[in-house]
Amino acid sequence: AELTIGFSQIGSESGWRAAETSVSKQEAAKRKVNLKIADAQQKQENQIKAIRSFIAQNVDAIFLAPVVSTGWDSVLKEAKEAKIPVVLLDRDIDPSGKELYLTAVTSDSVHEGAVAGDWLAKTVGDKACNVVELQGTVGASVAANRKKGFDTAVAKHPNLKVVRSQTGDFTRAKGKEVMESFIKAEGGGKNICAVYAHNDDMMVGAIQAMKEAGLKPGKDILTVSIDAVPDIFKAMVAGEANATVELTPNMAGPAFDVVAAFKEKGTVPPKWIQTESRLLTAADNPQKEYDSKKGLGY
Amino acid sequence: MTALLPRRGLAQILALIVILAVDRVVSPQFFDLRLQDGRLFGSLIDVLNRGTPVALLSLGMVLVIATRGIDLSVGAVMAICGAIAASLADSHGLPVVLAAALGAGLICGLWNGFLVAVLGMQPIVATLILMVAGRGIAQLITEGRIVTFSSPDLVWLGNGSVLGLPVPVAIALGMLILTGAVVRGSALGLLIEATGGNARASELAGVGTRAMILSVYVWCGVCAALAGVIAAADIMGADANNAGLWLELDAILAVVIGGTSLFGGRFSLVLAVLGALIIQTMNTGILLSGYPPEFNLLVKAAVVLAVLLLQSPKLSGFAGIMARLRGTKP
Amino acid sequence: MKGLPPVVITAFVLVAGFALCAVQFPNIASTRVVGNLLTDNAFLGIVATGMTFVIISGGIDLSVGSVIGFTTVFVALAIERWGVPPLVAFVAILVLSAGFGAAMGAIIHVFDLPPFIVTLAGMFLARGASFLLSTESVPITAPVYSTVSDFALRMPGGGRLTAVAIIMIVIVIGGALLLHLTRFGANVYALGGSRTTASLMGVAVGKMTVKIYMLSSLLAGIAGIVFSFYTSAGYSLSAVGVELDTIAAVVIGGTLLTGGQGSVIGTFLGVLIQGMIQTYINFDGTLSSWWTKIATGVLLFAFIALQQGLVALARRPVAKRAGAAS
Amino acid sequence: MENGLDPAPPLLEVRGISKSFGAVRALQEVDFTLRAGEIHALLGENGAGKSTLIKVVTGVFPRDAGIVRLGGEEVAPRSAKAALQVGIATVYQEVNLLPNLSVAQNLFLDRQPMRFGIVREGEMRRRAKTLLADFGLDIDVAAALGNYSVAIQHVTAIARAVDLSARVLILDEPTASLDRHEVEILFGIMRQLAKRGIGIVFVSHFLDQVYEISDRITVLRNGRLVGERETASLPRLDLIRMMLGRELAETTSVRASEGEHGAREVCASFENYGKAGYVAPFNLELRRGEVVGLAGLLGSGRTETARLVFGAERADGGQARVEGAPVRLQSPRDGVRHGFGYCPEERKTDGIVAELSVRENIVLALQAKRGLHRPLSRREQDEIAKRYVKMLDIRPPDPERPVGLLSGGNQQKVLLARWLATSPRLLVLDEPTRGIDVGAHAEIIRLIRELCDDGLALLVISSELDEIVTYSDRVVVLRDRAHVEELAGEAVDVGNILAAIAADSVTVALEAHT
Ligand SMILES: Nc1ncnc2c1ncn2[C@@H]1O[C@H](COP(=O)(O)OP(=O)(O)OP(=O)(O)O)[C@@H](O)[C@H]1O
Ligand SMILES: Nc1ncnc2c1ncn2[C@@H]1O[C@H](COP(=O)(O)OP(=O)(O)OP(=O)(O)O)[C@@H](O)[C@H]1O
Ligand SMILES: [Mg+2]
Ligand SMILES: [Mg+2]
Repeated sequence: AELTIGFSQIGSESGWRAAETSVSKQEAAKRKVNLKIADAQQKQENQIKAIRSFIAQNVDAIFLAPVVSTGWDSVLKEAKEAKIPVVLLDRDIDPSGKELYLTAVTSDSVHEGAVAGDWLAKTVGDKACNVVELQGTVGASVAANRKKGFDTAVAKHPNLKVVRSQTGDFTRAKGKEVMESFIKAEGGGKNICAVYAHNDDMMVGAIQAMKEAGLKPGKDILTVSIDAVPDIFKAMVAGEANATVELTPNMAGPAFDVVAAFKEKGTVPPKWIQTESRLLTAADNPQKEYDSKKGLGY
Repeated sequence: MTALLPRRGLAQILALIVILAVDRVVSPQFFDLRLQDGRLFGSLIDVLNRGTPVALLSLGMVLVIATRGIDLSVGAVMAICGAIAASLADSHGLPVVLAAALGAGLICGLWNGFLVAVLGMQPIVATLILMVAGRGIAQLITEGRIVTFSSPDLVWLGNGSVLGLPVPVAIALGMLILTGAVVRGSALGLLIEATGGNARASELAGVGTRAMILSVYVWCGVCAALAGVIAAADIMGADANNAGLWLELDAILAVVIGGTSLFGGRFSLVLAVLGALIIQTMNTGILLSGYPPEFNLLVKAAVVLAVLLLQSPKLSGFAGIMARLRGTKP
Repeated sequence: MKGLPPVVITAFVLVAGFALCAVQFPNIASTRVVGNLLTDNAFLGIVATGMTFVIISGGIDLSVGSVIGFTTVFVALAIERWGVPPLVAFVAILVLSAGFGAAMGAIIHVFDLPPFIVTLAGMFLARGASFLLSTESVPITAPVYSTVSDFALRMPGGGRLTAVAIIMIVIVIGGALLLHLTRFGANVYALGGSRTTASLMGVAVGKMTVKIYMLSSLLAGIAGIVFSFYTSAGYSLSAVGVELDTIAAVVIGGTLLTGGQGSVIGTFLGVLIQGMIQTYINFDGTLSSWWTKIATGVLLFAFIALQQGLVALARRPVAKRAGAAS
Repeated sequence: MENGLDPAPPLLEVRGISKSFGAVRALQEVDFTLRAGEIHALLGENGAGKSTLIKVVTGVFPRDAGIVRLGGEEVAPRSAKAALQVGIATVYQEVNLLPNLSVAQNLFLDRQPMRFGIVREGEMRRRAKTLLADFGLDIDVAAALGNYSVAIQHVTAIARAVDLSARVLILDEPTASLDRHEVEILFGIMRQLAKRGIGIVFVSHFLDQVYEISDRITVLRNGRLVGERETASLPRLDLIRMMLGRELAETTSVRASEGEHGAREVCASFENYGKAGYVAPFNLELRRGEVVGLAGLLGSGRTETARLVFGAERADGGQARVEGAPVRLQSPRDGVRHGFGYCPEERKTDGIVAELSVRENIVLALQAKRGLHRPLSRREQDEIAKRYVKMLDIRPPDPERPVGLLSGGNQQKVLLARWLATSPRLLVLDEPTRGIDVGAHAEIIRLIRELCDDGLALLVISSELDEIVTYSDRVVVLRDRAHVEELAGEAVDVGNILAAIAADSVTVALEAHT
């Protein structure tokens, strides 16, 4: 029978998120799944409400992209009582809730940060290098994890030093504004050797700021960021960006397969299906990446 | 001495100076300016440039507040108009793009004005409707993506420069002068102040209070549209999800710091813009300071309170100093 | 004889809306959904009760969302990290939040500053303070929490009347009694009528202002505790933007933002109307992020317009008879 | 205490009170003495400082200097509440109650009967009813006060203060919006209270009332004490001289002579004009150079007639004509466009824009009439403002002062100036002399006459029949929201008007409009 799946999506705060939503729809259409998406507008309380109403509608499975890692126990218990399997997408929840969901299809955001850090360390070599960091939204777990991963990776290299770190709220405009002030504060940018941004959007803004200050991003200042949205490849093609770590928007696809298998054959999947965090640099044919991504709804 | 000092606005100017001084302390190169590719470059220019959207919003907002209203939808209107501009930028000329974006802002303003002036809804809920739905409309236009463009004309609006000044700053200055000319050059200013001061009495004196209210919301919409276009031009893309997010609060804050009462009546355009600059000077200072971002909001709260206390009629000490400077007894 | 009071009309609008939704999605007409409505909006109902007092007195409190956020973080840290017994943590945070409200009220009164801005600064302050405490979300594992969040009265038809829902209902009723039956309540309306006049009539305006903001923050603190029950966690970004939902609920409930008029029951209905709009959108489930926003706005408009139209209709014959009524 | 011979100190003793607002010295070393059981009139021109004195004594304004003794003991209340607590109850000028609360709540605000922390609503209503019954009011006390006319609101305010007054009762222009009947009731109650030993301060611009009720008089001028006298031994002309500091030209009947009457052309006319449930259809002709007075009890529909004529309220039937041509009056703007002007009776809520300056308030209607695109230059505004400040003797003569800071009487003059500046063809004045001092009163009446001579048509509402008779060429009498009689020429006298008002009902109770 046709499956009905409820998907409690966080909202639409970035291009990546929009892509995840639209890829989920495409994947659902491919598999003839009836996907109900409830958009939570960034609020946990809305997500809880949405899950409750999915339960009330007796859907076959619930996908949850949790806005925050805690606070799901009671609502997921309700889902469990109603015998509705839950799959986490994109973000994990607190370990205490392990029993309450079927599986999590996520990337490891600490690992993402580490990949970015390792790339930078490798690229810079032994040179002393002052790094500035554009953080994500204060309080967002992804931001904290990407910071943590990066920090751990560069901690092994004393020549790398994060000299400034400020939030750019994951947005282009703030990324640009913050980068402008970093440049001013660091001797017109001369003291900066690399920028690390928690997402590509902020980096795209930062690249503009560097250009306007007469600097050459990608050459004078190295860039590394995370997500792999199409626009960062455009910048790579132009030689203005160096590296990005991919976060695939296709988390629903594997999740659909897992649910289908579970429903039909009772196959219990592993607790964590980790998506790959690919490092993509200017050497990886950015034009091709750009072309393949631009239709995905970013 | 007395003639040199403005009757109002001393507190604001003083606040700005103090914050500038603090900025200089946290960032020694704060006042450095140099010419870079034919445009001025430095933190002060950043303050002006980054302050532009809120300054533009506050130009419309101050008029709305003068009529005892409030417009929560300006952030959403920014997003809508930025999205429209970005989607048209690469296929149409700048005049068409601007006309479409500003036209959309005008329609948004008309809608708000209609709800408030004609249906008699309370401004805060009336504009809350567009605040919620408007961002949805903007996202509908961009389908949640960041719509980028490369039209050099539009990009120039965000990143170009005239006479060394960034174009946005020039536009904001132009709008300030234009708004000032329209409002103070005609009877609009007086009639708006009368409407805000006492709508019933003004109506009985023959003032078309509805038309006044409608027109201020329309103007507010247009200002927001312009701010939206500039914000989009700045990052060469329309980010419907985040453009103008929470800027309505900054705009209201700017107006109040500029000394206009939320209960309507007397207003000052220049001081509202000064309010926007005070906020941005503080924001830029925070970014330059190098403190961890967890402190941003605390600093903001402290500064806002301090600036307001400076203006409080009850702080007789300061009021006394101001009065003495002006040569009158407190 | 008076015309239909606005509260009755709001109630009618709610019931009519519910019926319409139920026609489209029969599942909605169940005690389960009603129970969810109460549970999910419990914290909103509690803050909105406090906000009603503030708005009737002619003020506004933008800090409530941040106070909720701060409360959840504080409670979580106190219980999980500092080893404070939950009850003590609750008392501490309630004292803290009441003090915070009192301070805002005092600043508003003493320095004669607009509440909008003072509480905006309060909003920054409380949110900033919760960032300082912890930027990551802290799960709460104390046994009280699972007891409370598992507690529920079964309603016929499978619905659950949860503990948080019960707390909300008690607070709404208590708030209504306080507002409508006590001297304090009468003074709240008096302040909303005119601060100067109230003061000339002998109302201690300063004390009242302090108490009103204290009440609002206190209820925001309780809402924060309820929110922490609801999510079993503390998180510095929780309840962002709740102040606007709250204000909308209060206003939909028929309270005038200019002060002087309104009721707690109306606010409660306003909360439910907002909850219903969301339930409807969730049941529909085909809406993208943007259509969700647009639909929320359109439904908000529809409800308010319908309500205003009905109120105007109900008023008309009265106005005719009375002529002089303003 | 300084007088060792007098054993009982005066009830209220005010010594050397001074108060300045910025540069304005509102009170300078004023003394005032109130004895127990007396009714003491506090008199003076508009802006003399009466209300300020009251507010300083009751702690609403902090004082710059001076002391207040109550029963020989020094008191320094810092708020109205504190004054109440030491036994001083006050009705401040302008209605100072809360329109959004019920009548009962207004009467018992902050002192409601309680049980277990809960207001005893029923008990409170019962007490409110008894309290108001003393004033001859039988209204629904559960309804919001704002539903009632100003008069009822004022009576409620007085009733509250009377009920609160333990030792001193201060009434600042309590009779300004009352008619005779209610004034009688109020005076009766004041006498009773005085008999019980309560001291009463009474402010009024109606000298008749002052002579009728007061025992002693204190006069202020320009913030200074002029003197204190026994009422009985102070001739009226002397009193006026004390208040004004000069003689007052006597104004008797200034009505135009009968002969011109027929010749006057009709400037505006209303046929079968009315609005259901508001005011019954009426016919009214207003002619150039003629004053038509509207007389009637409170709530008889005078204000309603005025609002219809001006266009502030839409008629649902009938035809209005201006200079013979049919016009539609849908809004005040229409009225203004056709050259009408309207000074509303409630100047605080419907008249002034408190925050704006005298200049801006004066030019407001003219500017609205000219439209947005033809702004008055600052010079023109200054000229207009200066002209009217001088012509109407607005004090202080500072056009840049916010109107809200002017005394009540001066605010009224600003309103008048606002409409005169538009050179109207028809001016509707609703209680134009309410709260205006004798000097200004005479001037306004003279002005009304002058305007008339210049060809203006006037429709004037006043509760003072003497005044109406003084200037009206015709008087329309209203009762129960209908025009019942029109008197012209010789027939215009107080007796005829009273007869028409009272025609069939013996007791016209004040109607409650809920
Ligand atoms: N709050 C205030 N701020 C500044 N000036 C004031 C204030 N209140 C009163 N004044 C000024 O003080 C003077 C005295 O005013 P006051 O109201 O006491 O007069 P009054 O005798 O009561 O007049 P009226 O008979 O018109 O009521 C006036 O010049 C007035 O403009
Ligand atoms: N539609 C209206 N809008 C606002 N105020 C109104 C309206 N109609 C009447 N009023 C006010 O309500 C009050 C009640 O008027 P009332 O019925 O006492 O008539 P009146 O004969 O004019 O009495 P008064 O002697 O007080 O002038 C008036 O002061 C009037 O200004
Ligand atoms: Mg007075
Ligand atoms: Mg009247």
